[in-house]
Amino acid sequence: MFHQTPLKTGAVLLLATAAVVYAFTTGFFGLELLTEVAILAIVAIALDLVAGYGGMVSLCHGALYGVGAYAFASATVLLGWGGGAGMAMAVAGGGAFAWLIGAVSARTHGIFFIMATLAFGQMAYAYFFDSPLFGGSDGMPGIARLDLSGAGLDLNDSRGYALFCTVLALLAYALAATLLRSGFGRTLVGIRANEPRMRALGLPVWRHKAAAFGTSGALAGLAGALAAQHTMYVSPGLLHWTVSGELLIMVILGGLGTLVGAVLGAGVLVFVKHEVARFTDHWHMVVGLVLIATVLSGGRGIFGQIEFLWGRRGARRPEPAATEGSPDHA
Amino acid sequence: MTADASFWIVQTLNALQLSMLLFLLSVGLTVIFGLLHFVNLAHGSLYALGAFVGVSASAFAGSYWAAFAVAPVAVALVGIVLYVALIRRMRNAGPMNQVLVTFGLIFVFLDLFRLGWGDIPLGMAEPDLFSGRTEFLGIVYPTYRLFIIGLGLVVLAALSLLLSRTQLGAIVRAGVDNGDMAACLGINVERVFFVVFCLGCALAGLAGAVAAPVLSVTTDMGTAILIPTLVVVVIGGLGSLRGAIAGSLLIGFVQTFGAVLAPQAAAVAVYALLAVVLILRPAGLFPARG
Amino acid sequence: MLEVRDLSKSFGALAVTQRVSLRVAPGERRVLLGPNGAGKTTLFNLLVGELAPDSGLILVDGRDVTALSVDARARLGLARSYQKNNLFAGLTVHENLALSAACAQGKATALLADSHRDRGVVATVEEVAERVGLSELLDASVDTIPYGARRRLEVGLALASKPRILLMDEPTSGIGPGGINAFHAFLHGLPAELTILIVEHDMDLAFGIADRVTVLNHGEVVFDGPPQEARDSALIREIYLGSWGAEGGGHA
Amino acid sequence: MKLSRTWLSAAAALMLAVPATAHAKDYKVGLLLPYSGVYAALGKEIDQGFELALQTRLGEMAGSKIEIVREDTEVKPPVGLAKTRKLILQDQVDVMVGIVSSGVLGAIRDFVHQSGTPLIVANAGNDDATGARCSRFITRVSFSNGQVNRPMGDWLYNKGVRKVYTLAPDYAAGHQMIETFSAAFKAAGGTIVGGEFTPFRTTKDFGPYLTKAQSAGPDAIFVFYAGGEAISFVKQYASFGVADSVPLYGSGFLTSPLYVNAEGPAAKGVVTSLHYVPTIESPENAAFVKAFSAAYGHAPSEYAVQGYDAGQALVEAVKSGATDRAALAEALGKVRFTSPRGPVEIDPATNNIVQNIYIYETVQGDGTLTQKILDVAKAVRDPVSGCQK
Repeated sequence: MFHQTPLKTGAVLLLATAAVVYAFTTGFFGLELLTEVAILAIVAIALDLVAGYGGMVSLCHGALYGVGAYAFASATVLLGWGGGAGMAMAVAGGGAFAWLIGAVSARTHGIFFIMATLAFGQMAYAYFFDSPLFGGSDGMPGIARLDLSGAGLDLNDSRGYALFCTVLALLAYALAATLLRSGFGRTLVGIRANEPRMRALGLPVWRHKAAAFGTSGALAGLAGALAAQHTMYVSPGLLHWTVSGELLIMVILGGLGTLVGAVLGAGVLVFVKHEVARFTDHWHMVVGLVLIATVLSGGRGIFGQIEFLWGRRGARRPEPAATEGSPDHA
Repeated sequence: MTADASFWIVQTLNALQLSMLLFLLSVGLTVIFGLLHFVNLAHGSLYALGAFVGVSASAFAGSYWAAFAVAPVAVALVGIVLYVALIRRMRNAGPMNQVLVTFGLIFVFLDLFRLGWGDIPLGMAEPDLFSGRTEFLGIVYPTYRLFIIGLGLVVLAALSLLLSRTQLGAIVRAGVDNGDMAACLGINVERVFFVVFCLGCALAGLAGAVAAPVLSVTTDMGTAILIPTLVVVVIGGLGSLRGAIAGSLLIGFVQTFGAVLAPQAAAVAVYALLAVVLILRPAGLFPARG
Repeated sequence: MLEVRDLSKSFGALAVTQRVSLRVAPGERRVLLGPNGAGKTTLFNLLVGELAPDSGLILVDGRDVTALSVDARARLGLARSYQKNNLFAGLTVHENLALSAACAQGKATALLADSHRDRGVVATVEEVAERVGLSELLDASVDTIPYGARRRLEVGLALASKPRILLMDEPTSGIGPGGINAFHAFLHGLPAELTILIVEHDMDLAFGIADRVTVLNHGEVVFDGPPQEARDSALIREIYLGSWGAEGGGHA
Repeated sequence: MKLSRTWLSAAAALMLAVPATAHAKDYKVGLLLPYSGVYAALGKEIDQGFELALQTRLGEMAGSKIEIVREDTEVKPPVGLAKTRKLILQDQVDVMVGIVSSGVLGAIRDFVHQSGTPLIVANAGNDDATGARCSRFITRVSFSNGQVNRPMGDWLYNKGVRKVYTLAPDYAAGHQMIETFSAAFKAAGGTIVGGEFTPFRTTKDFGPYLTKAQSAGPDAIFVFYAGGEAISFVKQYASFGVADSVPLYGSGFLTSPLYVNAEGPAAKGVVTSLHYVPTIESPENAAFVKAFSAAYGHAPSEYAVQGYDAGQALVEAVKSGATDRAALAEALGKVRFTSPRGPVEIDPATNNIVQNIYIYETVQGDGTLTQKILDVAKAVRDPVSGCQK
């Protein structure tokens, strides 16, 4: 069950402070990385919401993210809408697509759910890859960023945009935390722990799962809109399953079912990758070895391990291990 | 236009050839899934390893058959190392951790291939014995492709015999049906797992060596084949030989005839099929356990 | 209240429920008896919708619910506890009960309010915990509490959804004589208007609590009547002693 | 390769060259290539060619130092754009060189254009990059997808081929290459009897397509495939025996010297067109092949020459006296020099290269396969399709 523990609050505040300090001290490339981390953190939070708390491990969040990016691009470039309407479109698009996937896949579990989401994600990828309307494999250029000059913000400035994305990531965290503390979130955890029992208690489980997946997709769609504005360009590569795979790595690396871990995982993966890439072209191997080491060292992920150690200090009862719960057959 | 009977016979053979390649890969994956409850995403990388080792072996010995012999053995050896170092202790670590570790392995293998064999795609010659084409039923067909079909059928027959007639097979079947029960019967489950894992790896290596003369050998071939193989396994149902062959045939035929009849939809067809199967049969067509 | 007409279910050649008809009045305490394999749990599964019957009807308050899903029937006030503990692993007792209570009180989908701190939910959780004797263990994880406590929580989960019809599948299995006495008291403490169906092996307990007894054998209703009659029935004695006598009518 | 910074100094060469002016301008070059991912081999070739050109012609730059900052695109458009921003904003490079994938080029085009940084494209062939989406800051020294294939239309018709079946991967480059060829072939009087676009980088088995192509009864098959797909395609084409009845033609990447030996005997007799083959007979090419082979241990491919000419174009622009970004962009749009691939110049109307296209056959050489040039289309220039600089 999710608890916004003092440890979590502290970690979030620390991360937010670090992001702001970094934004004012780093160079242009650092700002690119920060923006990337903030955007990926939103998708990772979205993924942790369903995978870590709902037990729905998805391999289509890259596709949801991509759908959001394309929705923003189509709304602003093809339809000529404003940035705000574009963002709304991205949230709606990601949410609607995810709701559909969730509704259809709700009956499947475990590896079958993973594969069902993979199938839908890859279908979306193939669609955008082949669609002349959206530029096919070349993607869509010419995307403008949201105009917040009225509020005194210049998003075309790298620092302004990085901070904007950081704030949205923070809001995404707050939203996810609120949702997980609500009845909706409690029930979601109940479904993960024992889906048949939840049904026997009168919950229309598929509807709840679809709603949760849709919410997650809406968040992913928001991140997609930010990504589209960040690069001012969208391409089908965003939807590819390997993007979903990397998102899953972030969440697990940071600590599945800890929410803060998703943010941490996004940051660690992006920065490790870039740091390693400065020294070798073979950064894949380093990332791979880091992943293996993470699992061998307990499998809780970074923040999961921190919470575990914190809990062992006797301050609090530790969170239940972030593995799939199974019905009690004692 | 000569889209007559011979055209469809050739396309059917194409579909069978693709099915058999998929079968060689997916059967190992599905049995490891079913028996060890282990999600090995690096299975595709083992296939790529088989292809790379095959290229080197055949270049070194000057004969295709060196690849055919060496690749399965080499990949099985790597499988032993993986099993002892990782898989054994990951078996009870939950699917998420397994996914993460084997994802990490994919990355490691990717760069090992780059370091060992470079970035440029490689090729491998067909064996002289099966080069050229064979004429039958009024059609002409590449002999090597017939060899692949034959090999797939031989492996299928051997595995079904192994499963139905031998003690090992009985244990494996019992283990897939109910792992706890097999353990209760005092069977050394650990050793059976080990043998099955190595056999699965050897088959992946064999598939790599067999596919190399038809395809190009590239560093990303393992990741590229992973998804179709997973699709086969999931459509067929985890852990069943019947599921693996049914899934392979289904995907092989859908992909081939999709390419012929509706090329624009070919890219989506396999995923659409997967989605439909999962909606109608959430545990695949032939799930091994109730 | 709850009515079953000609309900049948087979698995292949094995008929597990054969033309079963029942009629349970509001507030009635009905005990289902029968040897192992008589089809009692199957009947429960059919009643709550976890299995679909081959034929026959199930009515709640005169309304045909045969085609309704598990959750839809639960929302009509049908709740069950399981023969094997079926709890929310990894969560606390409070969280377990709150999940059930929130579901019944329409708080399960609240987007902002924490359902587990909701006043109505907390009141139900505390009341149910009191009834099943878990007040001291509310903050303990269900993975760490003793078996007997888990068994009581199993019933508590069903009860927390404030059902109108409560189906309990061997609630006393494995909890020893002390537990059985406590269960007896618990049952007497339940609201009189609650309709209850219990699958029970302990004959003494069964006859002690039942308003009426239904005996199943090989999927068929072989007896339906007041407990005194059941006690005197030669047929029941034969069935029970035939298959259960050797084990002393006990519970595993 | 480690993504290092390289300083190339003319100090040693200075003794022989003209005395330097007091304040020779130093240049910073951002080399943006895939060093990992599927196109890593291409990135490496271009990098090597580029460095060779600078080393060879360093003495001509009047004491200027060139600093190279390398960045890896990973063949991902968002990564490419982030790295572009870094090179332009943070490293403040004077000029950018590289770009293998058209997807990455599409992603960075607007930013490069708005920032006014000159970019020398050393591979990405998307027609639009020097067409509707051209920029006065973007100069392409490699090729355009249309340019490489257009001459084959006439040439095939003149060889007596009347009916052609086409195959290519289903993505932008595949479509552009095939559409340009088809238009030229039809304009010459030929007929396209059919064609298919195969799923990009997921097609492993070309059997179904080859069988279908054969049954359409064409005189020839014209295809575009590159890299691993090219190897698979050529080998499967040979194994089906299609070669006996229907000859194979295509875009020259199909039998690129980079991987033609992986195709083996199956590639023999395949005729394709490309802007460079190592067997071009000219003093420039002889010197280039010799120097490249000596430096890197293998013969150069078309990708190496693209990198080499990107370096040459840069040297020419520097020699013209351009010092800032705008002047460099201006100068790059006008360069002309003799490349290993023959005389080349930049078309001021589009900023695309004007070059010879070689129609060659892959034949057996001493131990390895080699390229026999059959014909040359001189100074092939792209039409100005929608480019307003």
